[in-house]
Amino acid sequence: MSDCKPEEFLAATICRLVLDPSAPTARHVAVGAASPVPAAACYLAQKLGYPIRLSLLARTQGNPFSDGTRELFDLTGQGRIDLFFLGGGQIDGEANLNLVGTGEWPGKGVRFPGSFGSAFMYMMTPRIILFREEHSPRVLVQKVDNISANGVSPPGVFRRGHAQALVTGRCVFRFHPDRARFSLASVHAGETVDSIRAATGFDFDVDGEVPQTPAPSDQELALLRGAVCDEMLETYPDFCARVFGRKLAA
Amino acid sequence: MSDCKPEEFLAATICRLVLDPSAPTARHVAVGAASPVPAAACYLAQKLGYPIRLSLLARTQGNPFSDGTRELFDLTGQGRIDLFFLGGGQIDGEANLNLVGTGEWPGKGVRFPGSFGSAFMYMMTPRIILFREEHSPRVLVQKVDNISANGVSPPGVFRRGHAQALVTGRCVFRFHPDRARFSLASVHAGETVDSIRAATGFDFDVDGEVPQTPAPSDQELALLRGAVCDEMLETYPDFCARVFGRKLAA
Amino acid sequence: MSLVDLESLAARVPDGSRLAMPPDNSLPSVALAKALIRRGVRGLRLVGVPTSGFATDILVGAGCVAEVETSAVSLGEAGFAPRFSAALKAGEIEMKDATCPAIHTMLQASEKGVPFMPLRGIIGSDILAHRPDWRVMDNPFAESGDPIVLLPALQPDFGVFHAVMADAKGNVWLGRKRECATIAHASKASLVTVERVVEGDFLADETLAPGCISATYIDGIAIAERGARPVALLDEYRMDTAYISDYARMAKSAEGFREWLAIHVFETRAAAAE
Amino acid sequence: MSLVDLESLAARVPDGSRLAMPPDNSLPSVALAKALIRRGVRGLRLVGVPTSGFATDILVGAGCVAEVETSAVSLGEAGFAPRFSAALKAGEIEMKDATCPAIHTMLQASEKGVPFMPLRGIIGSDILAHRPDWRVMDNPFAESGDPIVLLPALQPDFGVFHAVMADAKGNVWLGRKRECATIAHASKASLVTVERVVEGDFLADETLAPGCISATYIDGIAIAERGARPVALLDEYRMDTAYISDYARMAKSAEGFREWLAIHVFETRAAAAE
Repeated sequence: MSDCKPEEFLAATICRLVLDPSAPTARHVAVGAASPVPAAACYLAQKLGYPIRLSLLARTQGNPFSDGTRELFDLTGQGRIDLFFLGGGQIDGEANLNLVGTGEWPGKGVRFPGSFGSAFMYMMTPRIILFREEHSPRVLVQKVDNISANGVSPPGVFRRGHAQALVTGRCVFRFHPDRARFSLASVHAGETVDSIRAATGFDFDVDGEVPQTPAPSDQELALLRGAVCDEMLETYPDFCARVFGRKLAA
Repeated sequence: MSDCKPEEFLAATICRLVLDPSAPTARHVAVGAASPVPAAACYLAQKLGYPIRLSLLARTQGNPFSDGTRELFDLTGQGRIDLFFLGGGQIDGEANLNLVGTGEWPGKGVRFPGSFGSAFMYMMTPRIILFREEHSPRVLVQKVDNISANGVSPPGVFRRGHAQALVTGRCVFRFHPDRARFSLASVHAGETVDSIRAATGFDFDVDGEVPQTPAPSDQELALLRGAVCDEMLETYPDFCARVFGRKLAA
Repeated sequence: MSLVDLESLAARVPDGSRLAMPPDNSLPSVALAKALIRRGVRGLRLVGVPTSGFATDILVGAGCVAEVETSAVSLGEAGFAPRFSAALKAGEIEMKDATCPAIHTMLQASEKGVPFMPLRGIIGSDILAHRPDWRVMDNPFAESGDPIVLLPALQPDFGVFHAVMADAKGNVWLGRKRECATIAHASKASLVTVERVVEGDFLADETLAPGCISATYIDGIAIAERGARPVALLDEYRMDTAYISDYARMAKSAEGFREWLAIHVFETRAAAAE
Repeated sequence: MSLVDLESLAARVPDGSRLAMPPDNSLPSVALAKALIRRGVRGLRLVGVPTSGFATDILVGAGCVAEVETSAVSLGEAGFAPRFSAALKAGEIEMKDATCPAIHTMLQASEKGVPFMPLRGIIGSDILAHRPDWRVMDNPFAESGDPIVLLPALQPDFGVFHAVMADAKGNVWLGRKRECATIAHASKASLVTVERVVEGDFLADETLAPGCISATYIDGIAIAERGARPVALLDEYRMDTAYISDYARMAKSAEGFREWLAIHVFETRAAAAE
């Protein structure tokens, strides 16, 4: 498995979270623009035989929606999207996301692009998987400078769900909305609890022995490089070229 | 003019109200389903050279809207519809309309089809022309049994306009929202103030000498039977056959 | 893609379901209404979007309906809806009168996942007085008092309509009749009849996509040729005015309606099964 | 049908106007944005529906913009929007951050002619804390406390977008990009560039009508071939990623951006006029 690319590893890891039998079934998953790894994870789940409906916002051709860019949010409002992916320029220990920028509002330090639909999607989707490949104290902070979308809500505020997990290039955290804290679920090969602590700006819980994140199986790798790549070639040509070494036929 | 049909007479009469220079200009007029006389009036205004945009809800083919049946109401909400036509199973002296039915709510006496969009359109359109060919104490009542749409609103209630006039088979009434009463504007040939009083269930004002409603001019009649009928043949074949004696070529 | 036969589609509708349907100037599934009569469904709560027509009248006449929520019930040029009027007078159905944009708005609230939406107008109409589920509040964005109606979200159990065609993925195409998209978005499930099923994926076709409703919202499809009849289907076929006039005449009496049912709802089926 | 040339269309936009525009995954009129730069418009208040992209960055860089209301500004794969970021840091523009469905909702309120609309979510986000024009109220339909955000209607002065084609009646067709229809419905006026003008009436064609915006909403049309470029136009042409990367590189500095402007906004025009 030494030739497994980080993106393949992360896609397989996310796929397992998507299929987590302890979580409510993900029948319809939406994947935002510029998210090839989550997209690969969902295609992998499909190719493993799970009947997941997948709506890729990045697709300009064969786009899944016919009611404009509003439809994803309406669909989510209706409760028809079971799982969505979010990231953040900063993510803190209470799972708050900052997509606006650092420093004073509205990002007088480093301005990030903006909140997109996060302030809505985070609260209206039953399950959210957070994904940010960079795992550093710069990104995973004790407290975000600005909250684009909040990790937990006070009682009485309508909210369908929370972060299920945070996947980074170093580990998988589980989120516990009851105590608004992450716990370390698994560390990727080469990492330890201490190396994770050193790379993480926020406090997190460690409950007993922390396992290593399993590598993709041969079947998973074969599917990623074959059937998953086939699906993604048109929408993510650069990603497919870089990760799977394949190009769209002219 | 003895061969002028009642529908032609009424269409020309309504056309003059549409073009009334004392009223705000009607740039966009909508005409509900099953309203061939108002439709003919609006086409006549167009053929007389006035640049009126006309949206006919009755058209199943070449329907003016592309956002479903909601679009007329949205368009009106936006303030883009200047003039609309309404009628009623009962109309009373305060210009209240009853399209629901007689007797106890919801029409335990005679049930009419229902209010359609009247409770919204009557308040959100700057100008409404009321049209009901039957002029009898049964239809023009002192007080409607049920209010589908109210003729006037208390101060503070958002309302863009009121009835401009009520056109019947016997006369034209003007409506005065300030005093919530009709006045007799003109009587059709053969009618008098007394004959109108006898046929009307509500009290109305008579200010001085009441003129006779002018008959259509030769030009108006020629346009109605020619260019207006051409426009209407497809949408109102029965009306065109009956009134103009013309049928759609097979 | 969940293609079933028409009778199986009707079998999915439990007694007491709330069904949203477009009227005769849109795309009602008259075929499914007839199948529901054959299945003997009871206690339906019909929502006319935004009004009701032929399909509602036959369902009411056949005793399938407990409640009608709509802005009008009419057979258009053929006049008042006879079985609806008779049932209303006899107290056999509950009537919830609305006004067209209010129906659209209540469905839009469900489409958007919000508990209510405001709408202008209506204040002063007796419709409001008879809708305890509608509220009036002061617009909080106005300087001074500005009463406005708030309408609750309406989520039908089933959206029911007829479309021109379905594709291999279970998407349906019905052109500009976008009220059917709102019905599908707002309803828990949608059951659709179509003229035909074709290959391909409408959503991958830039010309067809805008008039398409995604399979995401569609829970069952049955082929029913001329399934809107006697109502028109876009440019595919026109309204059969003779059929409707004939119905309006026969349905004036309960006996006439039963005769009509025997010929047009039950016999057709028997004949087709031979 | 109001067909004018591109520069005349730009001339209709007074300084200080509020303009609603779709981002790079929809149908921005980059051609009109460039014409607005050439016209030297100042003080624009841009609304990104629901986010902003290339056209916003060049308008900001050229000093045309006073305010940006949007949910994100990005060049997609080419990274952050360089002139927007620089102007924000320099305090040259006011920023009103929103979240995507809130932008849609504020336009839908205008589309519907209501003063506000509710939206779920947002409570707890700093976006809300920085939007004094947004309110939280208790859902009056709930049994117990249920706070919900109310968003005010947003009515832009102009909707600006690019469509595939216009017909002889002034209707425009842009397929499934229905956010542009909402923009047109919500705005006081809409200015549209198109690839071409064709005969006929899209609204009379059942296949084209669903992807059409009626001339009712369209106040000016100019032909601008490849008018969305470098952004994609449905299946007509793809995104020119090299052009955007080139821009992202040059626009890192104010000098580089001025050079880019000279070549791609002013020179093109001079060349075309020869």
